[in-house]
Amino acid sequence: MIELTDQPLDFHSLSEYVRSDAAGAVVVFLGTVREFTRGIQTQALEYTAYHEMARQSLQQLETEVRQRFPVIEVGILHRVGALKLGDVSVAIAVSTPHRAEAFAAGQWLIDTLKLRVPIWKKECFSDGREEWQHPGITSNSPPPDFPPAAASNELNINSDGSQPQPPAKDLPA
Amino acid sequence: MIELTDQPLDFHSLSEYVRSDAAGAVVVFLGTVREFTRGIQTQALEYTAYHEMARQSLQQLETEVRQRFPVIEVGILHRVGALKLGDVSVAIAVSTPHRAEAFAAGQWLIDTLKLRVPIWKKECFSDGREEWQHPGITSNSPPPDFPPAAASNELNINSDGSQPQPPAKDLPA
Amino acid sequence: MHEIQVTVLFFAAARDAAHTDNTVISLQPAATLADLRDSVLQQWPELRKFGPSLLWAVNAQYANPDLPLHDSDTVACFPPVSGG
Amino acid sequence: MHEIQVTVLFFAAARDAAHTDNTVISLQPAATLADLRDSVLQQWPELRKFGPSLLWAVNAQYANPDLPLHDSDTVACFPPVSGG
Repeated sequence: MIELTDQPLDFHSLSEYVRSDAAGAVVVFLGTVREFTRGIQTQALEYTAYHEMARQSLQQLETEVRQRFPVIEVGILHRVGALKLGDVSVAIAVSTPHRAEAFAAGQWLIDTLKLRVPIWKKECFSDGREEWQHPGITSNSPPPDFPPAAASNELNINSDGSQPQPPAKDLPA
Repeated sequence: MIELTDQPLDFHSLSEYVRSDAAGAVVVFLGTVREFTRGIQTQALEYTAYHEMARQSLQQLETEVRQRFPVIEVGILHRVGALKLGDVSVAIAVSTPHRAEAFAAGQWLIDTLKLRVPIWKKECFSDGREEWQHPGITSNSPPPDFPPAAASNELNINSDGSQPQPPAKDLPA
Repeated sequence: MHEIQVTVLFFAAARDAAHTDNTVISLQPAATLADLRDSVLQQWPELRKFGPSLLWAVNAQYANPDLPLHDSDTVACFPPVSGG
Repeated sequence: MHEIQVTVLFFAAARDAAHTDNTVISLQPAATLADLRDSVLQQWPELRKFGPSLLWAVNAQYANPDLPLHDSDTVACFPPVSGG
């Protein structure tokens, strides 16, 4: 289940959607608009997408996560347009027989979505400035003990916390 | 927020409870009653607890996860009594500034809950047998690429997939 | 000195094995958790089947065998936990 | 042989730098994505500030520079993604 929408994300329905008698574990991830980034106050975010490619890319994530992990059901919702503080920008839910697989699959999905799917955010700061966010500039540093998701070692998480580039096979040189 | 109850778990309210303008990430974990375990059909589960100690132990998990990770808000709900297929037995939600911390904290919470909190489940199989579940007997084997939770290396996940004993400092020899 | 009285609670498969969910045991004043454990295993030999996996808590906290017990303490005896 | 016509879409900061969200570019029949890229960067030198981080997709798929282009292909040009 894939959705790219300018409406609030119904992540409660999403988590119900992935529940199954065959599953022992459900992991739900929500990305939310955070007030402070590097000490600067965010007032709002504007998400824009290359819709046609983003939908195909999200669909590809669903296909690929099912190949990599014993996924029973999976759903990915991403919002576009203007978001306020605390709003949910992305919701991912996955169910698997056992818990370790559910965490690994959920983490692989959000890590890979952030590498590949053509969506961009512009931060609108309280001082009036607007700024496109690019990996390496946003630098949401993971903690030093960040555990790389299982089966995602080709993602090349950079030790400085900057976000890696998309996998080489997907990329122009 | 800690709850040990014989009523259905309101995990939707739980995930709303942990959302915060200070958070960029929310991870929710649900444990659900799975139909098949080692090819044997489960009809129902009966969870029983040493209530006084279980509540203290859940409270201690909340205290400790806040020391180990940059947690903004956290909640743990555990159900006791008779559960049907697909029912949610445990719900954990945690919010943090960045996503890697939210996954690590959520995984640490469920892994540690399963090691420490005095709650037991009895499986009621469709062939009429009832069986207390004990770690090492249930052997819900994690996949070979199971990533140990950050900052939980003392948990000693056994390579055969059996659940480890509680940390030595908590234990009689 | 007077003996101390300790309440013992059994849970899950340990309750089934002991055929009771609680008992009161009298111990010498300087008794430890290890002494209580010996006494319990003597009275309910069925509990020996759990071997070293049997867990013990004193007043709702996991405890070491050398912990001294006091009058009115509550000790819990149970197999490995399986919540979640 | 006739030239081919390729639509180019610009997104996010690349759109701001190019001051447009799309254009049509004519290329020689055997042109590759690399040829198109050279043509785009010549016409919009402001895009050079992204250096090698600028991403290119052909018909909604990431593509290598040696990919041959065809008439009516849609090429997208954008900076590193930042969704999630």
